[in-house]
Amino acid sequence: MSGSILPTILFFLFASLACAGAVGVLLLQRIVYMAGALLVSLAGVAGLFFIAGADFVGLVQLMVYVGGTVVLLAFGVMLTARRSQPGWQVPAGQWAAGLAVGAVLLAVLLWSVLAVPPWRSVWPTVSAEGAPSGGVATVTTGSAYQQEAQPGTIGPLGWALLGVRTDRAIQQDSSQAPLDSSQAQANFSQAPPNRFQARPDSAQTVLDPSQEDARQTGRSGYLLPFEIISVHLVLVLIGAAFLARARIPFPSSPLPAVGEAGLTNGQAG
Amino acid sequence: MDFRRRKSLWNISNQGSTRFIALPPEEFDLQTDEIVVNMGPQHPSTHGVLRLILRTDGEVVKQVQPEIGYLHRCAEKIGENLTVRQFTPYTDRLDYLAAMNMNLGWALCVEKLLGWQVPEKCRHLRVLMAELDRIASHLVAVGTYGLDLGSFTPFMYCFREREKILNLFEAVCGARLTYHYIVPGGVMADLPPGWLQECSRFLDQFPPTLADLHALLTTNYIFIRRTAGIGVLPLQTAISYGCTGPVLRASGLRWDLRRHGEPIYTQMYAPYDFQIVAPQEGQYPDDGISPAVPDEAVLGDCWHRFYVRMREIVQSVQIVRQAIRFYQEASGTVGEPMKIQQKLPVAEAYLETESPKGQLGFLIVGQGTPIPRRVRIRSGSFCNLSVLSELCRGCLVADVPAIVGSLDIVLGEVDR
Amino acid sequence: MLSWFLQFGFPDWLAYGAAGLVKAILVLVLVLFVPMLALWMERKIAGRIQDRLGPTRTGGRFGWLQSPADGIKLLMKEDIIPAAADPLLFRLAPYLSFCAAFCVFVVLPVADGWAPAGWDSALFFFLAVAGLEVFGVILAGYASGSKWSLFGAMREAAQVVSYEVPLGLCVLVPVVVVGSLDLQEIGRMQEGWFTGWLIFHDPFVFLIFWIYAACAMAGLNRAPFDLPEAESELVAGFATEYSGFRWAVFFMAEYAAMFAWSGLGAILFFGGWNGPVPVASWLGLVSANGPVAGFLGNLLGMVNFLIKGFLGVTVMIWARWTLPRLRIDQVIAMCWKYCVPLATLMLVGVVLWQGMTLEWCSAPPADAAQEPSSIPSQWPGRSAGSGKAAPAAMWRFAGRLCADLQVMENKEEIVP
Amino acid sequence: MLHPVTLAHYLVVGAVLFSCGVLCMVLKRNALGVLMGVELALNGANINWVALSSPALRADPAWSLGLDGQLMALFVIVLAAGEAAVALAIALNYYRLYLSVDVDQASQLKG
Repeated sequence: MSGSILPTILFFLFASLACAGAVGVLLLQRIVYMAGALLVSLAGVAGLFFIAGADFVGLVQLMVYVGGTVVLLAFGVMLTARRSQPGWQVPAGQWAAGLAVGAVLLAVLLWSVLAVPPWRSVWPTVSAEGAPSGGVATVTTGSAYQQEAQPGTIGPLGWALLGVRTDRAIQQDSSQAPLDSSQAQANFSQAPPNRFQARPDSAQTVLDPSQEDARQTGRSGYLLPFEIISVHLVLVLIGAAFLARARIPFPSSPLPAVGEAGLTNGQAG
Repeated sequence: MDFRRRKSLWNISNQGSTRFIALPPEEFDLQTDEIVVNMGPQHPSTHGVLRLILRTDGEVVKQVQPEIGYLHRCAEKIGENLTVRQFTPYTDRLDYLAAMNMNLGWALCVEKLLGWQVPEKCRHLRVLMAELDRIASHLVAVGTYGLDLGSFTPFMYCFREREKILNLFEAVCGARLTYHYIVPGGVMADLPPGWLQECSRFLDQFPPTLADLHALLTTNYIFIRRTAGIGVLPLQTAISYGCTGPVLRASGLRWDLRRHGEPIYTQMYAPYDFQIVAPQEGQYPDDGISPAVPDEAVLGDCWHRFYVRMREIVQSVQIVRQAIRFYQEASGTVGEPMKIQQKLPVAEAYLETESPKGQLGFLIVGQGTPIPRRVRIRSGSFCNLSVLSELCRGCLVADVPAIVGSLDIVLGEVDR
Repeated sequence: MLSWFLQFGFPDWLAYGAAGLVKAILVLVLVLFVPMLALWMERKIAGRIQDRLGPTRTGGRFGWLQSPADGIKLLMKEDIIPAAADPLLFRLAPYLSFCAAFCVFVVLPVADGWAPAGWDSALFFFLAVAGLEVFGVILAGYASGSKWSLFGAMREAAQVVSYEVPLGLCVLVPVVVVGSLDLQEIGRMQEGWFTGWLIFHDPFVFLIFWIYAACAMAGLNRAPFDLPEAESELVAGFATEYSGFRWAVFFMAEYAAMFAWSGLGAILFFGGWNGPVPVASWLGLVSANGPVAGFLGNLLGMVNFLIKGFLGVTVMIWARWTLPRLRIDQVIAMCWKYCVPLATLMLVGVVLWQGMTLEWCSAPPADAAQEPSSIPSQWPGRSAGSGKAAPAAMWRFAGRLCADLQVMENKEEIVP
Repeated sequence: MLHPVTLAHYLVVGAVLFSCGVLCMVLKRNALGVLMGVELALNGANINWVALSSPALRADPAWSLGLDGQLMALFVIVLAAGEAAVALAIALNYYRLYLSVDVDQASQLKG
């Protein structure tokens, strides 16, 4: 399984979609095409989420972002795009300056990404069927895309939003498993020692169960943020509706005469 | 092209230009850009080649301006170049959905000018035909109104029944649309044998269809919500715009030329027993088949205009039943069609009759020759259409077909 | 299928690809077959409703070749792209719409285990992908370069985005009962007699089904909610400028989506592939009796599922040819003022119902020390319950919920 | 270097999206274009969250964010939806006032 090329193919497919869409949003001039490119990019990101094992987040991305937010944007485009086109060119100087700054930004980001060797290396993974049973956990190198074996993230996410962290319990089990086998050690030792390895709760530290529980009380889930965000969304809903229906008089616009109305019919853009 | 527009009768601006009047903005609506959009002349629900210029803000219609004339065929001018007898088939083409009524109005006007009186049997036969055609016309109005609101099936039911009426007409005069049957001086031919039995059979099996229509449209909740309180036409406005027919009666005025018209017309209907369908304080007298008025309905709205037509169908069925009896009881002939070269006196006559769409008026100015000097047609659809921009102000785009359909215009009569 | 490919020693990416291709072709056949049959049904049912026969000649007695004939006709038509249209987006839009309609079939199980992708979040995938169909319509409306299309697209955007909210709430109600988003799991829960179907589970599920039906029709833009293509208002809405094959693609997407949503309704409320009477288990057609029996049982289940899906389609057709169309403000108001609050109420109600009927609420609290034994091994809360320093109440809560979900999975508690 | 996908792959994609988003915010004059830039940048950040929490990319419990990352991504998505709604309302109001969504014209508050 470790040599499977399929996740890699899919990754590059979705990654290229996401990046091409993003660049398209940046470079395209017509706002409708920009919306289309954004759609492609967000759908690609959803695909990336799927192959990273975050199926629920990917679906939320599809549903809320692609099916909701971009539709909203398209709605806005249709409402406002009628006379926004002419004379909107950003000067070439601004383009050049912007792209230069953007290139620098990208370079900094890439440097910071690639400067951390563990991020570039393949991580030791615990096969999912072995660990919770308390048996011998098999540690394999290489990325493990074992969708069938993974239990799915919906349940744990739901528990987490209710304030119960079930995933931490699993990981507690797995941390008790003999993870610090020689192979894993070897793998870790490949990475140069840096401050990341100095974390107190690194994998080599076998924790006392009671101590683990005490730690879990500190991060026992996301009930409060969930509630805050719910209230926040209600406020946003009300606020957006209020803003959109505010009583601002429409300026008297130069409308075509009836004669011209007949001639301009059929041209929506 | 531009010249024609500037000369348009439908220049509704108060400043003498064809620009739209600046209206105060609606305060509580999502305002965005305003679009000027053409509804028609090729549009499914403008009932022909009517063109409506809508100024909309999203779904809200700020202003409607009807543009007419796409079906203008110089009917009046043709009438000034033909003898009155020769012009009779042209009246078929005015309101082609109620051609018998058009024939009748023209024939009566010519007879009024000439001072003729047709035999009693002919009068009853004319009433029979006119009321059958009123049923047919109202069936089209009702069915297409359902279609305007997105309900297709009542349309098929209405046309199924209308086909039966057209079959009857075809048996009488050989035509299914432009009959040229009622002519000055009488009718073209007496009824074929067995026709009255066929007609009675139709009248017997017809009322269940009305019950279906009431179930599918009149009392349907969606239909009520789409029509009740929409396009409310106050009585004063209706009168000042010259609205007539069901449109006027739905606003609450009990006014029907079959009872309130000139003697030459009312004497035809004098023996008949029927109600003038108009709501009195929002209620109608019981006619045995029509349902009660819903609470949402407002006097003069689209629902009442539709409902008045539905009830007039019932009344017309009643009249036709009586007409069959009177026709059988009457003796004598059915009249003699006038000669083509019949000379007209140097006089003028104007007569309005109650056509299904509204009051239809003909003016004939004779000049001593068979060809009149002037023919003028007062069309009910035309006057009813004039109130459209008043009704549509501030409504939604979806209400425009609902209001146009409730006015029940026929472009042949509007444009003449 | 995947393992079948893998046993020949294909590299896994090839095996995945081949298995996916085979499944995609099977789904495509279904997606192409369903609109054909639904279209034929629509014609026949509409004909019968309207006192007509519908197609009778093409392909023999029942006109069953009418849909392929239509398809061939549409393929042969000239491909027209208006000059004002945006050519790229105009071409892209129908395929986008069709892709979304196609993708929802990926998670729709037609029988036990017969889903192209059995996923534990299948229902959520269905909702998410079905929501993408709106994009094709919006793009079509915008790219057509016609104001009517733009109107249709804006209506579609407003309507579909609004109705996703009550639809999401509606499907949550059966999910609360079952405790799984996996459509196959939901179907398996309803085995046996029809009394085990979720719609008969409790009053809230029963009531929510009707809201689901209304919202699904609104989300599908089917009459009486077909505002984006309201032919009497917007000519043809977003499809005004489309003709020929592209229009056919939109059409297929619409019918495929109709079937998908009624199929989802069948799974969520009417037992999915389980018939009203457990015939398959009487005949021994279960997978426990060997692969052939399992295959035959699944075949029977697929027939069940298709019948249920097409029954839903029939109801939609029936509604379309009976009811008038609503207005856009009424559609949106219905969503936000009635469907969303009612669905929320039902959701709260079903949660309370589940709580009351589950034993962990009524039973006295068990000893904390014994608790871990009652928690199923695969539920992750198991190990944490032993910790004395843990927030005991929360773990007990979680553990009991786990236990009860497990009980429900064993189907001992499904019928109260 | 390309074959097994590592965390860095994801982070590079996130960086590209983020940079494009920031550039969109800077370079677009259309308010809706700016809004799209914001969405892109948020998505870039989301990719990082998800990648750092992915069991496939970082399976060991101490180094992975676990569900925390996915939850943060969820919150970001949901808040972005709200943000888009409000921003769109503002843009529409702005369009109503100026008949344009050119952000360069929105200079009334300039000192």
